[in-house]
Order: sequence, then C-alpha cells, then structure tokens
Amino acid sequence: MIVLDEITKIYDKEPVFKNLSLRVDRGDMAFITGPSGAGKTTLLKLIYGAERPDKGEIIVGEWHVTKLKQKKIPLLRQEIGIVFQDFRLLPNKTVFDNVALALTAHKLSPAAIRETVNNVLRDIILLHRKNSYPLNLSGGEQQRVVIARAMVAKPKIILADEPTGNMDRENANTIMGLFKDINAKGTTVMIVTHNEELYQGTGHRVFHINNKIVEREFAG
Amino acid sequence: MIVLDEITKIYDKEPVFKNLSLRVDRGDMAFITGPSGAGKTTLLKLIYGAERPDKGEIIVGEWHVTKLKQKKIPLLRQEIGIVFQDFRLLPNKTVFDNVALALTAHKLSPAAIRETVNNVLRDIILLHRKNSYPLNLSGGEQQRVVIARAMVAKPKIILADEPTGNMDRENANTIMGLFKDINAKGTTVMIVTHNEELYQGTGHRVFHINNKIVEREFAG
Amino acid sequence: MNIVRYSLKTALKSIWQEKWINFLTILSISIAMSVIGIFAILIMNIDSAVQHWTRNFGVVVYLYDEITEEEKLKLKERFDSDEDISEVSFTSREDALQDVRRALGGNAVIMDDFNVNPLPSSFSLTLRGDLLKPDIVMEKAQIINAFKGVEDVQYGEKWLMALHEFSRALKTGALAVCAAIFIATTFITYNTIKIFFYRRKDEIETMKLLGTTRSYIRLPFLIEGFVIGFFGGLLSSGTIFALHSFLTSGAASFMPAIDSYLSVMPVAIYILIPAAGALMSVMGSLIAVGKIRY
Amino acid sequence: MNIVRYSLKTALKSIWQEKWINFLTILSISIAMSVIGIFAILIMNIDSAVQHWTRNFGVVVYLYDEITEEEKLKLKERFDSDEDISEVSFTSREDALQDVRRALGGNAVIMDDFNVNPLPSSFSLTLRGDLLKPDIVMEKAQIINAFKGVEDVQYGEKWLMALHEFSRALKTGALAVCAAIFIATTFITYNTIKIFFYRRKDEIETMKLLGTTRSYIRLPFLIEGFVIGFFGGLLSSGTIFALHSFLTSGAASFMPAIDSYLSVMPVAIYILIPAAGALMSVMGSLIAVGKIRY
Ligand SMILES: Nc1ncnc2c1ncn2[C@@H]1O[C@H](COP(=O)(O)OP(=O)(O)OP(=O)(O)O)[C@@H](O)[C@H]1O
Ligand SMILES: Nc1ncnc2c1ncn2[C@@H]1O[C@H](COP(=O)(O)OP(=O)(O)OP(=O)(O)O)[C@@H](O)[C@H]1O
Ligand SMILES: [Mg+2]
Ligand SMILES: [Mg+2]
Repeated sequence: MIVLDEITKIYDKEPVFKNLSLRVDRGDMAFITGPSGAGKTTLLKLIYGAERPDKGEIIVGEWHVTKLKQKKIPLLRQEIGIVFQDFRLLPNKTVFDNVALALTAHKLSPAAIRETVNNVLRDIILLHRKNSYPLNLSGGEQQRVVIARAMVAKPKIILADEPTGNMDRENANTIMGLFKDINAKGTTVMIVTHNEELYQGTGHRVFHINNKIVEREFAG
Repeated sequence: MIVLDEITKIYDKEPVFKNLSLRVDRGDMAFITGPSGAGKTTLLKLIYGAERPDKGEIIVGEWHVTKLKQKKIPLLRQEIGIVFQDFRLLPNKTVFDNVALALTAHKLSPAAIRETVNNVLRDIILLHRKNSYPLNLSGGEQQRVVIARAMVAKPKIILADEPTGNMDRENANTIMGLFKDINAKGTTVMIVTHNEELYQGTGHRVFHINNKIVEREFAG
Repeated sequence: MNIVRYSLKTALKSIWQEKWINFLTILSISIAMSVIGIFAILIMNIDSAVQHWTRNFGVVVYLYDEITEEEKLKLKERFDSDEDISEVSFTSREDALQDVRRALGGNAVIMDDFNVNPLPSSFSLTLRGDLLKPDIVMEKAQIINAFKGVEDVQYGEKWLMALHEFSRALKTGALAVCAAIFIATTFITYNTIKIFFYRRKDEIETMKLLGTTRSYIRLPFLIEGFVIGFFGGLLSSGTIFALHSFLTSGAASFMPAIDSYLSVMPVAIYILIPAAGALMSVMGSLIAVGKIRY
Repeated sequence: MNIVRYSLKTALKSIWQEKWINFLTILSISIAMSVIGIFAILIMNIDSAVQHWTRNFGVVVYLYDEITEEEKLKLKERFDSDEDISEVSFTSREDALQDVRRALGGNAVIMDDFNVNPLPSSFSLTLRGDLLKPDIVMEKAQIINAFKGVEDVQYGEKWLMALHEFSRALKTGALAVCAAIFIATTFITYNTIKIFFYRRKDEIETMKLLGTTRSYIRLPFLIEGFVIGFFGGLLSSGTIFALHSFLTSGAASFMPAIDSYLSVMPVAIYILIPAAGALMSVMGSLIAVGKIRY
C-alpha cells in the first residue's frame, strides 16, 4: 500500500507539488504520467525516502516514511525495488555484480546469490552477457539490467521510472510481461512512463500529474 | 555527406554488422530505427570515430574516417554534434559549463562563449536552469541539455541517439522543431529512435537496421 | 552476504585497486612513524647520551700553598671514600708546572721569568655521571669549598648548565614533534580514506538507494584504514631496526661513542609502532567516514 | 578558449579542488627533496668533516736511545721546515716516563721496578688535514723512517684507513640515496597526476568525444605537476634553511664542531632544489598523461 496525503514539496523555493494526494493499494499495478519536469521522479523519491516532503504524510506498507528515522531508511528500501531513470549502473562492476549489489544487505550465501542473480538475468534474456560491463551494453540492454536489479531481491514494491524509454516495442512488451507476472505474485508495481501504449487497454490506474497535483486519474 | 560502404564490425567475435552500407547526403535529415541491440549506437560511433570498423570504408564530409590518423580525430569531431544516448553530462559542472564544454577547442572569447551558450539554452527553454547541476534536473531536462551541447558549436553534422527517449510528446515536438530548423540551415541530421511518431509523415529517409544490415529503407 | 566477509573482500579489493595511493600513504605513515620512533629513542636515550658526553666531567679542587701533608691526605681520604666521586687524581705544584710548560711548547721560556712556582697543587675529581645536574654539582662544590686547605673549586658551571638546558629543550621539542606527527598520521589516513570515499561516492550512493545499511558501507573503509596504518607502522619498524643495526654495528666501529648513546632500545617499540600506526589510522578512517547520511 | 588561459584555469581549479592530496604530495616531495638536500650538503661537507675529525691526527716518530743531540736537532729542523707538517713537538725520555706514571696513577709503583728508563724519546708530528689520505701518510711515514736516528714511525694506519673507507662509503651511499629519491620524486608526482587523471576520466572521455585536442587535455596536468613539484621544492628549501640555521646558530653553541662541519653551503641550493623538484614533477606528469589516445 502506498499513500501520499496532501504532499507539498519545494525545490529552490519553487513548489513541485502542492497538496498532492495519491493512493495505490497493496498488490495493485499503477501508472504515473505527465509532462517532463512535472515531478514524476520526485514522487518516487518521496516514496523511497530520498527526498522528504515539506508538508503531508507518506505511508508505504507498514512504514510511516515521513516519520522514519534516518537509520531505518535502509530497511524501508530493502522492501522496494527501484528502476532508476538514469540507470545508476556501476561502470566498474560486471552485469552480474551490478545485479548482486541489491542483495548485499540480504543474508544470503554466495551460492544462493549466484542462483538468484542468474535466474533474474535469464528472465530479462541477458544471462549470456552477465560478465560484460555496462558500458559494453546497448542502451536497451543496460535498462534491462536495471530492471533485473530492481527485481532480484523479490521486493514487496517495485517503482519503475521510464523503464522502457530505451527499448523497442518488442522488448518493452517482454518487460511489461515481467512486471505483470511479478504483480500477479502480489508485488505492488508503480510505473512512470510517457509511453501511452504501456497502459492503454490494461485497465490499471493511471495518475496524470500536472500543475503540481494529480490532475487526472483514470483507468488505462 | 555520410557514407558507410560495406561495413563489418565485430565485438567479441560476434559481428554486429556484416557488409552494411548506408548513405545520407549533405544537408539531409535521416532516421535510424531497429530493435534494441541492433547496432544503432555502434553505427554512430563508427561515424564519429569512437569505434573502427573491421572491414569497409566510411566517409564523413571531407574525411576518410577509416584512414584518419588518431591525431586528426578531434578535428573530425569538431564538425559533429552528438546527442549521446547516455547523456554524458558532467555532474560536477553546471548546465552552462556542460554546454560550454563543446566550445573548449573553438577559439572563442569568454564573452562570445557566454552569448553562444545562452542562446542555445534559450532555444531549448532551459536558460532559467543554467546554473543548476545536471543531477538536479529531471530526465527530460537533462536530455535537452545534451541536445543544446550538440548544437552549440554549430556543427556540420548532428548525430542524435534516442534524443526524445525521456520526453513527453510536447517536448519531443519542440526538440524535433529545433532539429528541423538546424537542418533547414544546411546541417546534416541523423536521428536514432524507437519512436515512430518522430518520423512518420516527415518524408525523410528511414533506415531500419536488423540482422546486421540495413534491412529496410523507406520514406517516413 | 555476511558483513565481515563482505567488508574484508571489499577492503582488500580496494587496497589492490588503489595500490599506488595506498603505497604512497603507507610510505608517508611509515616516514612519520619512523620519525616518531627515532625521536622516542632519542628521548629515551638523551640522559645516557648526556652522561656519556660528561663522562670525564671534572671538578678541580685547588689547594692553598700552605696546606700540610696531613691535611692533603685527609682530603684525599675524604674524596676516595665519597660515593659520588668516581675518580680522584692529585696534581702537585711541580706537575702543574710541567703541564703548563708542555702546553706552552716552544714558548715555555717565559716560565723561567718566575723565580717561584706560581701554580697551586690540586685534586681533579670525576663525579658519577648520573649526578651531573647543575644544582647537585653546585652543592657539592660548595661543600668541598668549605673543607680545610681548599682554596677554590672550579667546574664548568656554564657548560654544564647549557648542556642541561639543551637536553631539556631537546626532550620537550622531541615530545612536541612526536605529538604533532601523531596527529599528522591520523590526518594522512583521513585524507586517503576520504579520497577513496569520494571515489566510491557513486557506488555508495547507489548502495544506499538499494537499502544497504551503514555498517556495510563503513566497515570496508575502517578495515582499509587499519591495514594502511598497520603496514605503515610495520615499515617504520623495519626502518628503525635497520637504522639501529647500522648505527650499533656499522657506524659504531668508527664512532664507538654511538654505542653508548644507544643504550636504551626496548624491543616493544617494534610492536608498539605498528599498533600505534593502525590505531591512528583507524581513527582517521572513522573521522573520514563518520557522517554517512541517508 | 585560449589554450594557455584554459589550462591555467583548469589546473588551478583542480589544485584547489584536490587540495588535500596535493598537500600530501607536496609534503612527500618536500620530504624527499629535503633528504636530497641534506645528503647533498653531507657530500659537499664530508671532506671538511673528515679533516676536522683528523685535525689532531698525529704521527709519532720514535728515536733510537743512542741518538745524538745534533741528529735530534737536525731532525727537528727537517720537520719544522716540512710544509706538510703543521706541528712538531718533542717528548724526552723523562717526559715519556712522567706521562706513563701519570697514566698509571696509583699503579705507578710498578715503574719503580725498572732501573733504567725503558721509554724512547719521540717527536709528535701533526700533518696538514688535507694530506690525510692513507697512501700519502704511508709514504710520508716511510720517508721519515729512513731518516737517521729514527727507530720507528707509528700512526693510526688502521684508523685512518677505516675513516677513509667510511667517508668514501658514505659519499657513495649518499649519492645512491639521492638518485633513488630523485626517481621517487618523479614517481610521487606520477602517482598523484595519474590519480587526478583517473578521477577526471569521465570528463576527459567526454571532452575527447566533443572534439577537444590532446594539448587541451594534457597541458592542465603538466601545469599541475609543475606547481606541485615547485612548491614541494620550495618547502624543502625552507626546511633545509631552518635546519641549517638551527645547526649553525642554535646547536653550534653547544657543539662548536658542527660549525666547522658545515663549512660549505652554497646559496644556489635554495634555487636548485625547487627547480629540480619542478623538473622531476613535470617529468612525472608527462609520463602519467603520456598516452592519451582517441
Ligand atoms: N534536487 C533538485 N533540486 C532542484 N530542483 C530539482 C531537483 N530535482 C528535481 N528538480 C526539479 O523539479 C522538477 C521535477 O523534476 P522530476 O525529475 O521529478 O521531473 P519528472 O517528472 O521526472 O520529469 P522527466 O519526465 O523529464 O523525467 C524539475 O523541474 C526539476 O528541474
Ligand atoms: N564495447 C562493446 N563491447 C562489446 N559489445 C558491445 C560493445 N558495444 C556494444 N556491444 C554490443 O553490440 C550490440 C549493439 O549495441 P548498440 O549499443 O549499438 O545497440 P543499439 O542498437 O544502440 O541498442 P539500443 O536501442 O538498446 O540502444 C549489443 O548487443 C551490445 O551488447
Ligand atoms: Mg523523471
Ligand atoms: Mg543505443
């Protein structure tokens, strides 16, 4: 369950959101759209505690994010898988190590890590490139690695920021299939996108953000 | 004029291209499409000399790229403006300085640099953010900075790799308008994209790359 | 992954990847710690060195010409039985004259102008080295001066005082330098770890976003700081050992004095120095990674 | 932008941004250059120090008991007129006996067992300091040994030889250390500039893609290397100056010998050292940025 209640967020004296409210139930899949600079990435940052709202309250699962102590934030994040818009892959680590990074704080044996990572790389059809470095991958391939990393720790929530921006239609469909599977298994999924094709006809909630609020909310 | 003649390019024993040929005349605008991993970015790298083909010849303007000495490559690149798929913005420089970086090797006075950079930032509607750092911009805003940097030195050729991947339709249209203006002034423009909307109905050449060659060539 | 396992792996990898700057840091620390070591030895040995220099420090007791043989013997007995005096020798008026003549060499003829010998007889006393504090010597001199038959007591008061001052200044200075260098050592590691920290900033930033806890991020740096400090200390132990060996064996054959300067040289120093290096270094790392915020 | 302007700006910015590692490097270089400076002074002064130590180096010429007064005078004349000999003193058989008695102190009674004086008379000669090479002294001794009335010539051959060997070894060693440290200095700057280079790798990579030429990329690093080396050298000049001042004024009042050890100390060294530091440093930078490829 993700709840944003009357959120106001100000950057450099300029508000990005003004009393924005939004609710996604546990196990749901939802989409966020809106023009460039509307605050979609900022919204996700508020949810995973990388930014703090200037006003309002945020609840994610059992966590009161707005009241959360700095020390507890890692615990919140361990329950969330994030597909970053700017990828955040480490250029000096292999694809495998980049994905395994999401398991660092999980108490898994090296063997278990190996198996888990290999499985998710197989899902995104990049197992053959597991020893490559990100810079030797195409844009679309890199984006798939980011998605793999977001999924590998089997989080309760997945936040995906423009996850198919560098992909052709076919690859985008594969990825959306993966999100659907994960969602079917009970994971809450929230996807930011400009690509109407991703949500059209799915029936899932779509939040259109503009002018500092959720301007429109409709079924895709 | 950009000519690729019977190009073969091999990465890790696996060919990306096999005898691929392609020609874009001076002053033209052309689009490259194709699935993720088809080699679109690699194609651009061959043109600006960041990768060397294993076979075949490449001519860009007056330059025989395949025969060019290492030392001459900066001169080739000074005639080309590149919109990188992965942005390549420097996080510790402001928007202004990032754009000005493309003018380093041009013999301009500081005042001339200031004016030129400000003008291009105005074109992409980001002048008000010129002292911001890239990480404080939204994905679409960053991409516009990359486009500004590619245009600022008034190059003879512009190569744009997925230049609207992080943008909504409106912003994408603005950017396409800019490319059209520049093209009208005589600059050769080559755009890599997954977004069919960008070329549909323009009448410009579209090269669809697949299976290591130009599989289809048609008017958009 | 287990945090200790993970931290060790990460630290060792970083140590190897950044081997040059690590090498530079270890070198800097070892130089710093060597200087500390040398100064520590200096402080510990300064007293013995001073004793050595003043080994032959003498007090000369001039006697009245009219002194009787009996009084002379009594004085000699007194000096011989005094525990503070390690050597006693008597110079008669004639011997004194001979000495002067010899010193004058060819000019000794001027001595012929005197028809009587103008020189007094004297006792030369050598004091025990550990008593050569200016005030103790002064007290002693005053006591002796009051003895019957003693005309005057002379000793190198100024020289002794200056030497004493000098050795005290040296000790204070060496201690101050040691303290400064200790702080500098912490600072050197702080710098290096801070550099590593900044260099891995992207990685740390990403790890934080992926939910990695503070300890996972910090421990590798602390281990790295520890290793740097430890090896810096070890290297300086080696340097001090080499220097000490050279001085006591190599150089001492040419300058036997060195041997007695370097009387005190506890073996513990070879363990203390790497340990201190590691400690300082971990402290530096702690300060460097202190403020990881989410 | 003008390349010099651009390079200066970029270099100064980087120097400021990376001030700590720059400081560390300058410190390392200054330590290295100071050691070079100290060793250079050592080499330059070693001969004068050796001369100083051997100032009182004596050759003792023992005479036959049967020597005539005439022969004795002739020998004295000869020694006096010899330019290589700076001092001549004569010890008669009686003086020698006195000396022994004095040396024996309380045990002098054993001398009473001899009914004749067993000691020879002798000349003590002091040679000019600059002649104290083992072979020259040996030659001199042989010549004197052949003089009439001379029974034996003794001089501290072993000691002299050892001292000579020692001073030669010291010179060679000091030179080797200097050479090693020179290389180390280049290496230190190489490291630091390489680090900066890696740290700005992204920026350089992007600049290359934007068509920036080699010189724009390299010159800032060379300037940075120059500045680091120059200030390292300057700091070491300061250190050497301070050390020299301390030794010649402060310490010399306690150990006057130091003053004569430090006779040679050219002022040029204060300019040569920063210059050498800068040179080494630029060389290090050149190697570090040598292979920029497109
Ligand atoms: N750290 C920051 N400091 C200042 N301003 C910021 C910061 N982060 C974002 N902004 C500004 O806030 C606005 C919203 O940014 P955000 O990244 O959320 O947009 P977005 O909806 O994700 O856009 P896009 O579709 O282009 O990615 C933008 O105008 C951006 O410049
Ligand atoms: N430096 C490299 N070393 C090895 N393989 C590489 C390298 N660069 C690219 N490749 C591989 O070559 C293929 C083509 O890559 P390229 O980046 O050109 O694809 P693309 O068409 O731009 O794809 P996308 O639309 O995803 O950006 C990919 O499979 C990629 O993994
Ligand atoms: Mg965004
Ligand atoms: Mg690409």
